[in-house]
Amino acid sequence: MNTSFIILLIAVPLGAAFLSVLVKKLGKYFLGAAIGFNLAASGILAYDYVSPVIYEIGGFKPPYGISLVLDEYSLLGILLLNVVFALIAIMACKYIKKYEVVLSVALAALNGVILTGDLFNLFVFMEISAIAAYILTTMNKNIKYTFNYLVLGTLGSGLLLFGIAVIYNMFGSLNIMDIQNRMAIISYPVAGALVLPLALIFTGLSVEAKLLPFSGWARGVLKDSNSLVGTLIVSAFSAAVLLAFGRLIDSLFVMSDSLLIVFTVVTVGTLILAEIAAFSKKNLREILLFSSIAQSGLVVALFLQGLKSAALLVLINNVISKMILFTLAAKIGEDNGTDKLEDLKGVFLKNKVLGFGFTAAAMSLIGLPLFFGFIAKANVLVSLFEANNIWLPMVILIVSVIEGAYVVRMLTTLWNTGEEGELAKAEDAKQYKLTNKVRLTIIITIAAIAIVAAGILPLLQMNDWFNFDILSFLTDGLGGV
Amino acid sequence: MDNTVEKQENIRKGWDGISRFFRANSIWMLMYCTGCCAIELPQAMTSRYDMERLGMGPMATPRQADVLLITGYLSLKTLRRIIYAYEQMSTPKYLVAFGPCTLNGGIYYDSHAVINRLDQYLPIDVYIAGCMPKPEAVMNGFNDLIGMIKRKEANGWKKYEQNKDWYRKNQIQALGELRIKDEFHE
Amino acid sequence: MITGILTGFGILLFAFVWQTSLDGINRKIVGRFQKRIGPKWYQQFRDIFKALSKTGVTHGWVFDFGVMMALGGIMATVMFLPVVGYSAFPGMDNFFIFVYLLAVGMLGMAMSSVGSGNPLAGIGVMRALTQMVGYEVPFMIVILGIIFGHNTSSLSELAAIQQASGIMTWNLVKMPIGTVVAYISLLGMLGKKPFETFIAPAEIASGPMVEYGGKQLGMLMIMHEFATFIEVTLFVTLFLGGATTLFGFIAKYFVVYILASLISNALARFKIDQVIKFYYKVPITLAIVQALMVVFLGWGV
Amino acid sequence: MDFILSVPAIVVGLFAAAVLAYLLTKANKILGALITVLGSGAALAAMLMLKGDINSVQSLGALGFKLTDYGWFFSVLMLLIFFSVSFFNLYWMKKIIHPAAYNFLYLVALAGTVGAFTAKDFIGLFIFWETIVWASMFIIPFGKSRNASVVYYAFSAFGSLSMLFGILYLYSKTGSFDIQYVLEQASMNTTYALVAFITIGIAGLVKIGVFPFHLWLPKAHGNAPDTFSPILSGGLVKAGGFAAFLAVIVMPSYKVFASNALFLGRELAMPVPNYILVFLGAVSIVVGTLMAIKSEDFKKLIAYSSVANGGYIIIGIAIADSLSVGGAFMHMFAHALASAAAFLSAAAVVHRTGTTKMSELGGLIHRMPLTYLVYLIAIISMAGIPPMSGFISKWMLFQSMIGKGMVFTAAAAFFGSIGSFLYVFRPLSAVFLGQLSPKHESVKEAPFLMQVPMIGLSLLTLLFGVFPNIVLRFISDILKTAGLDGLTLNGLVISGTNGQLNPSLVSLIFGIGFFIALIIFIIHPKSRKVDLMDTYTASEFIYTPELLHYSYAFYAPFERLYENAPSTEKWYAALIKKIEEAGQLVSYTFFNNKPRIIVFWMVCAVIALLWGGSL
Repeated sequence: MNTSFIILLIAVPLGAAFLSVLVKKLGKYFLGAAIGFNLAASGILAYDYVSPVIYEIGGFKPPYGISLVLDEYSLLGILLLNVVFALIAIMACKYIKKYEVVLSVALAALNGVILTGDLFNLFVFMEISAIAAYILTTMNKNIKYTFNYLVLGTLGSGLLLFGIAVIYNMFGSLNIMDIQNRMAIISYPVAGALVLPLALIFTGLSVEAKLLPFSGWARGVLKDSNSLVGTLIVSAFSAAVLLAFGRLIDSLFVMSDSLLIVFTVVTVGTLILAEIAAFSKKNLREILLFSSIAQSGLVVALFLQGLKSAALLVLINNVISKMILFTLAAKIGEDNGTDKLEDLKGVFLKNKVLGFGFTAAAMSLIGLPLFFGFIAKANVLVSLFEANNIWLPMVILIVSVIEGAYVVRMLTTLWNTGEEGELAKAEDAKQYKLTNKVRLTIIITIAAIAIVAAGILPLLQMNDWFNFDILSFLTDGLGGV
Repeated sequence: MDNTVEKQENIRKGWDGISRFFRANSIWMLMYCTGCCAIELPQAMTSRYDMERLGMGPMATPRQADVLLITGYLSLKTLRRIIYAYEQMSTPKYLVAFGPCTLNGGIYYDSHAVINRLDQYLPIDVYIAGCMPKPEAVMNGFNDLIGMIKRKEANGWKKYEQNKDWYRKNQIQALGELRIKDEFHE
Repeated sequence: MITGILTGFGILLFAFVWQTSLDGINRKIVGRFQKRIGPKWYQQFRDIFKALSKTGVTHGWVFDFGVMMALGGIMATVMFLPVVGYSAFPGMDNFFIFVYLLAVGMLGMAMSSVGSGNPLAGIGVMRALTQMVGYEVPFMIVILGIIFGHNTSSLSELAAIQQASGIMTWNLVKMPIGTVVAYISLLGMLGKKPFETFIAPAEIASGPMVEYGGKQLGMLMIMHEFATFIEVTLFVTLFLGGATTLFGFIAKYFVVYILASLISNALARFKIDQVIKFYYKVPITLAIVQALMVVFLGWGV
Repeated sequence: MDFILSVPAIVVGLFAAAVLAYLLTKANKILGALITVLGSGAALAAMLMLKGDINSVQSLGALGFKLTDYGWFFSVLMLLIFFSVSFFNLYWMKKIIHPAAYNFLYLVALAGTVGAFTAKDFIGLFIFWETIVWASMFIIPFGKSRNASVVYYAFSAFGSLSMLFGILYLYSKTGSFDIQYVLEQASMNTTYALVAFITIGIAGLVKIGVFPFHLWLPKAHGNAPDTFSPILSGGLVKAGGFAAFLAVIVMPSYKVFASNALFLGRELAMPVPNYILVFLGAVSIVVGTLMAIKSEDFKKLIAYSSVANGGYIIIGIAIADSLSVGGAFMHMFAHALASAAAFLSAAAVVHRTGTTKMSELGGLIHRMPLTYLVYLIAIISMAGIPPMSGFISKWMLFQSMIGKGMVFTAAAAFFGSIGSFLYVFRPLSAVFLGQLSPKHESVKEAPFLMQVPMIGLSLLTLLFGVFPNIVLRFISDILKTAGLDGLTLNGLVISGTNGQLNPSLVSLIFGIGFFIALIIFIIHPKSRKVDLMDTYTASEFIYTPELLHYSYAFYAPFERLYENAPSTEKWYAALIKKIEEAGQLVSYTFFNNKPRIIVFWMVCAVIALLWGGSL
């Protein structure tokens, strides 16, 4: 395996960004090439993957150099990220103009966030991606919200940096693996000492991961965002940040019981409150952004419980389905000037294929059987039960009733016409606009079919589909191709 | 052929005989208390004269009743309803008229709103005289009706059916045609 | 089977003759109470046959069909009744058959009368059904106590159990509260005042009966006699120990029926919501008390 | 065992037929609807042929199928209902906004139903169970209300997710999903048994619509497309009975929780958990009855009656002796047929008149006599009057209740039973009898293919009312395999705890009685036919049939007695309002676009984190 692909995943988009700055007219192509390369490279990496690889930049051994880690976890991450990024870029290419540089930088930074094995490096990549996100949100034409995002994001990264600094002070290293090793041989109780840095890192990451109460920026930025910015933030950015979050929790978070409880309260509180908030909303994008916040809470909660595989399944489900849902929601909102649910009755009557995609994604989101979401949900619950955790499944199930209610409300309204108490009739449908449907249709169809296939095939193929480890599946299933 | 017809006729006659016995002794009244004569009916019904011993009793609707009692003068507006009620009754049905008002208009003979001769519009089996008739007279009238039923003489309803056109003509002459049909206009 | 059906016919005939005569006698007695002479004792026969001989009206097929269903259902119910030890189908005289087979007749009559298209009939049926909810529930709760206590729901067996040692084993003595409740319910079943709301001749022109004349009316009168017979016989069998002799049966039946009639003549009519309120305040409470006494304390078993 | 004729083949075939129906409907709507008829008919035939294969085990991928006898019973019942209703689809294609999707989902729901009843594993049961939910969740909004679907989904999800919780909990404890094995293991441990009982029990209660989960029935049944309401009420609701049966009888809860607790010196007739089910059943009988009496809408009324009937079923299962469970099964059977027939006749009325509001209808018997007869037979069965099958089940249930001396439950059941006369009579009177409105003067009888299933269901109701032992024998076998005593059946006679019943004899005598009445009718003088408007009006002249039709607020005096009673509907509405308000609160508190406030919250949170973490 050619390990240089690992660094190229970051370097090529970065290079594309520089080139785009130089030759503005060709920026589109550079971006396209970078995305294409990243897709191909991650494909090759997955194809050739045998065992974890640590790529040392410049040949400096850790902890002295910067290292990139390619294990199953980050492999899954880059696959997911690059695919999603590519799909979003293709679907929303009309907004790319003038933002090629930013997008290239974002792609590089997000890949870096997933791959990096170094705390400070993580901070850098996070910061770059966040800056890219700030710039992207200016597309919404509402600077106030971007400013809001900027303030909070900066505060968050400040806290993150502070936390990393404390860690460095304690262990004298920034390399995650190295810190792990040093933790093992330390003489005083680690958990007690780590409260401050962990709380700071948690807070810092929570801002980007959209956990309550640190995600005040999300509503303003996302509720009017277009299908490029919004979708990128709720799926690609969110995926990368959550993956980084997961990696840190997995390797660095040696928590005392009380700290674990506090973190869990924050994440589960996010899950509950955000779902309730989503339930109370009447606009498509607002519903989806709150749903996205809630799912982030769930994913982090699962990471905190140590259920990496289940968390990853939820993450994948959320990223893919949110990509479809948010793209369509934003698209409908842009083309019709409103994304208010009651103004969009029967919008899918004339756009059946898109409707099916939306429906499949929505049903996967709420975890109905025969869709991928169910596999994820079943895995989550099984692993929680196997960890002897009763109350979290209860919360998840009760919350998913609320989630189901608003998703079903969305679906029934978008598919059917008619006032309450009147028969749904096809003639009553308003004339809705949906432009540039072809690319959208193809991609969403493929994604929807993937969701359905991933929901049905395991039922037929795997005897322990409710209990499977996605990471080892990746090596056994894909690596062994 | 003739034989069977005759047989059926005989059966009908025999049946008629039995029915008449029942009909004569079970007369249900529909009281249309149009005028003052109605005041005499309670006495006839209650303990002093006890109409029930003749098998008579009050009934709520024309469908159930055998005899329609018209107790006094009839204004044109009431006549319409009397006719409606009479036509709703099940056959055989009888009609008993009280007092002179139903015979010739009585003291209202010159009123523009009251009809003078009821038998122009409906067939009357028994008239009961008196203004108002005393309870004895009422009871007597009912006894007469029972006797008539037994003797097959109470045939007013048949007469009405046979001469319906004539009755209808008189009714329309008195009441006029209807033009507006809804619940507020007749 | 054939003998059973023939016995059933015999019971049918007896029921008709006895109840219709008693109705005439009842009218006579009521007349005497009101200082009148009253009609002949066979006046009710005359009324029924007169009605049958008349030419009435019909409002369509359901109007006739409902009447036939009503009379047929009620007659079928009578044929299951055990009377003076005679039972057409021994062992099959289950209490619930009477409750629900009776309902066929009631449904038929309700259907037919509403089928006439007269709103007064609709109101009458509404009141009849509402009243039924009132009286049936306390009655059935009392019966529950009896069936639970004696562990059988067969009427003839219940009668036999009560006949074991004279008057002391009657349910009247053993379950006095239940008997009172059942009697109040019986008043409602028979449509006697104060529970006469669904007929109310002066108010809704005899309610369900409003459109009937001629043979339909006659058939419904027969049905009414049969229904009365069933209800009173049920009471006699369940609470007064049934009867082993014809005379005993007639005597008990006479007392129960005439008493109901006299109560009726002394009282005024309830409004329909008052009927329900009454039944769901006093009788139902008493009925539950009685049933609890039987079930939990074993009193009256 | 060949795969061609097996349960997985039926399920797969139905899914394939669903796809086929979707594609064909795109080409020709009628053709697609025909596929639903053929698909469900073929599945019914196949399932009937599989009777000999009971207890066979097959698998489809990771999903196992086991054809238990009760699973067969439920499957056949469902297939029968789906097959009967599918004829109506032919006429509804133009009225439904997404005909292709409708046909597709119709068959998917059917496949889900069959799959759920024949699943060997709990997880398969859950998958198919949820498949039914989402299939029907998309069909319901094609009707009159979008909100109804949300209500339906929320309730169903609550039930099914509760079941999922139980399934996975038990999986983590026993390491298996196999229904038999898991329930066996659960029955040996009171905690596991309690979890299984509560979670699966809640799934059953929600599905069957027992108080306090009954709200979705009137919403969903009342507003679903007219062809789907019979499916919901006649068919899918009975899945709740299946779940309750699993929890109470298969597990069996009545043995696990058995205790010698005394109440007023008398030993309890059943364990306390079962009593809770009985209590809920009794409450739902009363609530369903009262609400049905109050309803102004034809379909809503039948839906509320399903709530009441669900109460009987739950009570029957919870009492858990052979007579009551047999009665519950018979009641499911009878009520499925009857309520499907009633909803079908409602659909026929809608097809011809376009409304379900009872006050706008009337006198349709003169235009749709057959529909009327179908409805009549259905309500006779629903009210539990002989000679229809509903009587048999009610008789068995009453026998059992009285035998156990359950005073209050029986009082509720009696109330529901008598109250059912009230509410079933109301559509009869308001829709079919009474005055014919002039705007329905030209209404015709339902078309032939709609008559076929209606007549079929009515005849079955009558057949199993006269000869119930055909079904009861099979039910008796089910009870025996479930570890209860069989029913005492002797020829045509059913024996209960305190009496016996010969339905055939009752029907015969009723026939004889009717025959005598007919003779009396014929030999007397012929009546004069008069117009409907020629009625007694105290001799007043009225020319507007609508004014002579008594249908609005039919039981007004009775309704007034409980109009101020507490309402579950209002409670749920308030609950939803509160959740929405909480959501708005979250939204305004944390997402208000004022950086200073959010920074304040962040600082608070960090302090809280540090403080909490350092405890």
